[in-house]
Amino acid sequence: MASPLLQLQQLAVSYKVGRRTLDALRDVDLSIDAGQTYGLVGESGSGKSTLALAAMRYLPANGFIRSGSIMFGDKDLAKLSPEEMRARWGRQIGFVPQNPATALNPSVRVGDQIREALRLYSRDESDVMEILKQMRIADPARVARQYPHQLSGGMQQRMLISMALSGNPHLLVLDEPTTALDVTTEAAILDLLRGAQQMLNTAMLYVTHNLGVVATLTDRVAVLYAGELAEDAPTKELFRQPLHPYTRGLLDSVPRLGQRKDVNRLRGIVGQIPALGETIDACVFAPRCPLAIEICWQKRPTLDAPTPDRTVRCHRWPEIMAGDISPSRAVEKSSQVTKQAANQVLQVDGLQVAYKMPGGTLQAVRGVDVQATSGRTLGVVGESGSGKSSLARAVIGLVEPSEGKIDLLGIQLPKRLTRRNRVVLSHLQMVFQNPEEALNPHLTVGESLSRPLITLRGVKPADAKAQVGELLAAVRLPADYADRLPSQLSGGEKQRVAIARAFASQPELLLADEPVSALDVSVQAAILNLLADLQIEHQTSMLFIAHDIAVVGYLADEIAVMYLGQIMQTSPAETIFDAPYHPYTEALLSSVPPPDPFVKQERIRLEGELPSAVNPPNGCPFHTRCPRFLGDICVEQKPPWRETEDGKRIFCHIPLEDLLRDQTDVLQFEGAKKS
Amino acid sequence: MASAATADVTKQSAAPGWGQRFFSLARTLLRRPSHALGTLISLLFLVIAIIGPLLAPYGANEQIVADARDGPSAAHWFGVDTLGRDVYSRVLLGTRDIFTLAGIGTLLAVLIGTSLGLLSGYRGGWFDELLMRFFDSVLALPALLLALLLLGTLGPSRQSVLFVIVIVYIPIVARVVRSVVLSVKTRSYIEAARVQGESSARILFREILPAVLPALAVEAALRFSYAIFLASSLGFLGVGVQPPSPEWGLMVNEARDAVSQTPWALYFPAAAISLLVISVNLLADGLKHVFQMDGER
Amino acid sequence: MTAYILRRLAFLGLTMLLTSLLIFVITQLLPGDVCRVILGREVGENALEACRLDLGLDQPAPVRYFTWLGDFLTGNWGNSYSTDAEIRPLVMERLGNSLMLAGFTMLVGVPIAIGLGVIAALNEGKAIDNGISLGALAVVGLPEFVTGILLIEILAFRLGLPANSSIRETATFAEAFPSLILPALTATFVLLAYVARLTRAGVIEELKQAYVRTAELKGLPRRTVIWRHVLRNAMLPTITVVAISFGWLISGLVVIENVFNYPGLGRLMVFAISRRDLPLLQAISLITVLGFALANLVADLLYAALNPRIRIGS
Amino acid sequence: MKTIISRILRAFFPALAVFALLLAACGPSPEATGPAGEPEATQAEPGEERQTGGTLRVAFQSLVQTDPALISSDAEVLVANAVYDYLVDVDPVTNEPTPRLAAGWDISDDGTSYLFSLVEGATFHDGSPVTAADVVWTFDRLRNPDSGYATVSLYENIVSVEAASENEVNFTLSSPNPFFLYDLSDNHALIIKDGTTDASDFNGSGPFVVETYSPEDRIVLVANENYFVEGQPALDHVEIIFFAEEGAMVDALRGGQVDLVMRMSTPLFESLQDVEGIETTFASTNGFDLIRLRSDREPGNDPRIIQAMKLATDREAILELVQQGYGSVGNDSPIGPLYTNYHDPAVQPPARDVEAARALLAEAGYPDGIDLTLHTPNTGGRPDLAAVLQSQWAEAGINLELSVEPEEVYYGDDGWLEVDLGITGWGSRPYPQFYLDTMLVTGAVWNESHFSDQEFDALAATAGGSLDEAERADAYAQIQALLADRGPVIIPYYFPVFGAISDLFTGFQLEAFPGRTDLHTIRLK
Repeated sequence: MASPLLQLQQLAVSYKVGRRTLDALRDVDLSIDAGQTYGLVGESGSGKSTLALAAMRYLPANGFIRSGSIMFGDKDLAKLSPEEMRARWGRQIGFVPQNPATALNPSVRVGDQIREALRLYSRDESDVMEILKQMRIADPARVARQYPHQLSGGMQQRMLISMALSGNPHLLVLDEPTTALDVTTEAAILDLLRGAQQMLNTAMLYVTHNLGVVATLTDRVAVLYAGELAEDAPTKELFRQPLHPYTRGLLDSVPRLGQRKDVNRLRGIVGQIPALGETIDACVFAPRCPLAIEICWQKRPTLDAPTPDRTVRCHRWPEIMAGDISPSRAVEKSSQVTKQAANQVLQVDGLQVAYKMPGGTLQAVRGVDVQATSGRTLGVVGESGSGKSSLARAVIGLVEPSEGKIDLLGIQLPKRLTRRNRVVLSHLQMVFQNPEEALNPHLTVGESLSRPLITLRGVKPADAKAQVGELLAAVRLPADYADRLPSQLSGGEKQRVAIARAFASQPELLLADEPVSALDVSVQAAILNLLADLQIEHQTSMLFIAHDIAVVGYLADEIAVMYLGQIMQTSPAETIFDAPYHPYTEALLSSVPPPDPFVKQERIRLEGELPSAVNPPNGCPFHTRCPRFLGDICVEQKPPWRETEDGKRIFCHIPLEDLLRDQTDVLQFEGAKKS
Repeated sequence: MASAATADVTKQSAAPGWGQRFFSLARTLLRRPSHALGTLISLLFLVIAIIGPLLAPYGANEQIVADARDGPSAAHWFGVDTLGRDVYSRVLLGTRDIFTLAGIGTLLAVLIGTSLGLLSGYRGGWFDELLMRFFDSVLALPALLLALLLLGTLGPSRQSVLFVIVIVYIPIVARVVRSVVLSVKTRSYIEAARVQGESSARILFREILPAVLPALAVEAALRFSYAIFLASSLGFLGVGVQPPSPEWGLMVNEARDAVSQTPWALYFPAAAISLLVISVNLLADGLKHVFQMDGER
Repeated sequence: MTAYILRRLAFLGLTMLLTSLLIFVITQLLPGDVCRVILGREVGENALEACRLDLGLDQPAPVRYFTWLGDFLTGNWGNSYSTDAEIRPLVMERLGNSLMLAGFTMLVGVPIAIGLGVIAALNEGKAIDNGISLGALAVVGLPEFVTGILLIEILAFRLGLPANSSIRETATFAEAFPSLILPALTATFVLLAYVARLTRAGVIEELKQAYVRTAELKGLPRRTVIWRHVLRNAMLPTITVVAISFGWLISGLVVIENVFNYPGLGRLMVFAISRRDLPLLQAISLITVLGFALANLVADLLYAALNPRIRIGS
Repeated sequence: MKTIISRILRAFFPALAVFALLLAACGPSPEATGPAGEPEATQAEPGEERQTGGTLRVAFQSLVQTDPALISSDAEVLVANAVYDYLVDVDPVTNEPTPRLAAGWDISDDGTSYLFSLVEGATFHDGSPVTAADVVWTFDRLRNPDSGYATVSLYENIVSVEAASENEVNFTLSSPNPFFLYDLSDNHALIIKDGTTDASDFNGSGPFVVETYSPEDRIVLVANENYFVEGQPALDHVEIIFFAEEGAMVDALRGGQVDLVMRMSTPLFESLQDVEGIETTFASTNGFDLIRLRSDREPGNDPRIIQAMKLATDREAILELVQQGYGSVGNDSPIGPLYTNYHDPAVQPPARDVEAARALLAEAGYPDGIDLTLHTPNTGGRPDLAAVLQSQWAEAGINLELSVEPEEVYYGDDGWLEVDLGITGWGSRPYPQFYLDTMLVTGAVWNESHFSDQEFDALAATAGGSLDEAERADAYAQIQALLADRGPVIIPYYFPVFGAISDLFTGFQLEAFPGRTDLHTIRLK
């Protein structure tokens, strides 16, 4: 076997913060072969970005390599001069960054930015068109003349990839390149990378937190935890039998497509990742590990090789490998309350939301009807720009709808928030997306929680304190958290407090706007379960908004798919993955990378860009990109609602029989894994 | 990753009290020598402003005929001016003048500007539009021009200078506050407060105001340093505080004719202005650092 | 872009209108009866009446405001009360002088300031940065009148540079040049510190941007990264800073012109105030404001022209 | 309604108006030093071009008025004196009236008729000759009661001005006036062309012609090639550059951007003492700053209050601090040592006695001291004087609050005539009578102290009307004694005026009223 392309040996990287030296990576061994696609997964704070940058010897000013080596070919990058590194960047190691919107120079045309690279690598500048065509850009000449802000996120990322590939590097380092993108765009980018990899035989170090991407793209995966390599294995082996409890925990945290809260609970991982510099001289995962035994707390495990091509850093891998113990956490028993008769809580009719903009009126929601019933969850799924958040904000009253009617418990709500009385306010509460913004950083948790008690429930301030304790307990937080400031809480804890606050007024309807999208998967699972439990307990109706169809599928009872301000399809959660679908749902499902390398997936890709909501298409809003475009009827006429036997409603001109004939289930599970 | 590396790594079990938070901020402020120096000198001047009369060996207008025009000596550290007044005493006593003018002026401007900025930013709509257009038109006048116009109307006096500082700085403070409010009011916790039916007053003062305070502290320090400048420039132009007040700008103006005779009477108050302005600027820099607003302009 | 320019122009017009109203109100509040000021206290009621009629003071304030504004816009600025001279040529000549001083200052000061700011930023935290930053801060603390007096003491009397900057109307720039040196130097000091500090902050901010990493990791030489990528973007806000400092210079020049007896708009303004010369004062104020506003407009347009995010909407 | 002139003057420059109106001619300046030499140097060869040339750059305040009838400030008078001619001038050295446009004069025995003959060859800048008609026009304009000019009251006793011939003018007075020739030399009495109503076109007959005038910046004069005095002016160009501040003027002088500065503060004058290339000069004057207390109402209607103030004042210290010793100590009367014929050095106000002052105050009903506001304009040494008084009087229990106002505001709003306690600056005058008539006699125009004393009024009338020199001198002596004893004013000092000129020039003779300094006698060395 030829020597690896990149080999990290006992690599340790630290940051200097003030007078302290904080270890970001410890003793990382890793090697990538030429042409290999290597996935690097981990939650935030695991050190994966540091590893990506260290592999290129490009660390922030306060970061430095403490020990170990970075062998690239026969050179140790850790020992090269800045000039020698500069000569390798671009030519031998390419880089694709995380956020394409800020990674391009905003005041230089993208074509010029690529040409600059070509010139540097002594290539012909006219290759630009060729390169852009390889990126499957329809009109390369026009795109090359544009500035970054004129391009969509997907196009921007294409530019960065073409730039990174223009030097024909042996290794491409990608740092979460699709995290900021919508799934349909992500799918296209992943296709591109696959194609480029095959054509150029470039090795890739692909850093991501998304197990789905890893499962579908990579040959081999390394799992990083708290700066240490937990496990490293060929992708399929890792998914088939993870040897490290952390890997197992990660896999158990991610809802698989079709997984449901009431059938198969997500397990998640308790606790949280240690902060930088907080590591113990033992197994770093011991505090969260369901299998931790005495030795785990005393001795740091060594990096062992159970088989020639995988490594793991765990004391108990032999037992796990042998199947003697299961690293899966025991499932919390959900508090099953007998289901009461569902009565309708929310009825939205013909809702329209528009925002005045300098260039015209942005029509965010264009006539949406939805219903929500007590004790049940309506999931709304859609990509950015679909209007799903505006829908929630209009219902709660944070934006005033321009048209439409919102009834709560059969009573029409005033559109303006200030016109709604306390009773209405207490019936409607919301959990927001960003836990960092969810709580006022200047108020203690107790203060934040006592406010709705006082304002909406009329609790006397003196009595509020006791009830705050109950609220905290309900979201599984200790009572002494009441005295903490938000800065002393982790993201998941903040979101728990936000949920407690929303439930404080005992609302009839809870709106949850992407409540878990900013959280790490291990935390996400716990929050989703918490929401499910509280809902059952209070028989609250919930409007759950998310971009992740797997998450929605897990939590919701009904699912509405939105596109460009309109609902394309509604269906019971159980049947969302079964044909027939609305063509958009079909494309969406075929774009989501399943966190399971054994799943086979139809490949349907959307062409073109999302139309502007200022000037949305007539007829069917999806007609400009629809892979099953029928013809003029789609352009000219609003589609009818078609109802299927399994309870779906599909907003499409294509007759159901045609859909049933042409569509098969997008996801095919190997064996009978579908639960 | 760099941001992760600088993240707060200490998680305490209970919320620190205000006193504790103040001391932790103060520690950060004093960590860099330049910030510490600026803070300490500013504080020193503040102390002098308060207890100056106790320290000054002579009165502000006390004339020692025999020593008139004497240079710095043990008896008169900063020398004596042409009217036989002890420059050291005058500089000490003038500190109070500057602090009452620039300090109280800034304080009032900050109070009023903050209220207007909060209201304008939070309410939005026609009120915001109207106020901002009005402030735009005020800010279209360079500060000194506006000051001169107003002083022409009001006549030169201590109160006029105070008024001018307040008027000139209200729009600036209000704008800073408003911009912070605009960025804060869309945060989830404010929206959460709204959907919980909190009153506007509580949202403004309990929820938004704390977020404005860091920017306000920095802005107040900067405004203070500019106010010192403005007050002393007006004094220098002879349209500000009137003699025989020991206001530093006025002292420079008065000593200007006699610069070759009694240069100390000019250079000491000039140095005092510079020292105070530089110190306050350093303090502002330090505050920016403390509140992690380093990159902002 | 056209829409942008039109919007900016409309905005400028609105601001100017409001500001002119403000100036009008303030000047109308100046103490004393204008006619008393012109004619003195011993004049009879008849003469006062005639004077008021003549000046249109019998009209209600809004009418007077619009008359005044209309006259101003049509170039009829009237005569100064105190010198009886025609205001427009007087103000225009002084404006020219002030602009010459401001322009010269910016020509010299801005490139140096930007240079220092960039050097400091690129060496952030090092000795050279600390030196520049501290030096800038020290200069920030010096009021213009102190700098001016010091420069006169040090340079004028020792090196023989003109301490008085009175220049002849007919003087060419070459003739006027020596007189400009000291006031321009004084103004430069102030400007230098201000612009250098802001440039430094801008460049440091820009250096943190993700696209810089992209450029570096392309393997571009450091020089190219700085010039083609960092400075190109860092200079955008600097343009605004420079324009703002132009307005700021107008303020600063009042003091400097008085220290150096430079026949500019600022000196004329102090003169007009001390003489209660309302029409002159109004004209100067409006012109100053207009200049200030135009500088800001130019900066905005330049910023927009250089910044594709504004020039070409997405 | 009095005079337009004083309206306008006082509206804009009240202090200067006071300064100027009180001045009819130059005060005597026996102590004057400087490179005066022979100002009348006329070595020019007959019929030849003037052999000297050069440009003199003068730093001065800016002009406001250019019509001779309206001028008041030093700068305005300086320009007018260079562009126009007086009929009669006053010799700066002897303080005697001397001819200018008048070649000579005859006075009738009863002192009511004056016949002037005009010099040969004098022409206006437009080329027309100066005739008797121009003189008649000039004085009729100045004394026209409808004009409102400041000179109307001055020339009240002129019955008629008539042209006796082309070259002769006759003035007829209603009563004898011992100071009439001085009155004719009043700052405003510059001869303008017959028919001129708006004298802003600078069409004088004087030694210099206005080349360009840019308001608030400078005025450029060129030599009048046809000036009737041979060899004058000696300079080719005079450029008067306007400054707002004296400090800037002196900076410019030191920096070589101007050649002549004629009004500066004492510290500035001191700063020029050892500067190479600059010659300094000063002239004693009868100008003074006075502190006056209104005597017609509380608390000044009790004479013990002003007495206490006099006792609390240390005049020597004031002269030392405010004037740095330049000038002379005042004796509370406007008749200063410059009027050698009239000043009585024996008259002295009471020496400083703080205890006596306290006792007087207590007697007057202020045992714990008295609180007063002292109003002062913000110009000259007056704020300094106020500051020093505040400190001195505090020891005697007179606690002053200072109100320093811009000169324009203080004099403009008539505040100076209204307030109880104020400081006023009075300019130097060639003879003392006007101080009495305008400041102190009952009902005088600027009787700021509202003083009314029959004995004083009688003495003042005697001094102003008598043609008998001895009788006048006696009356003035009594007046000084009276004022030192019970006058409503404190005059702590008489100030000098200062001048400085580049040593490239000679022939500079600084006048007590600096504006009356002749530029046409200055020449390059």
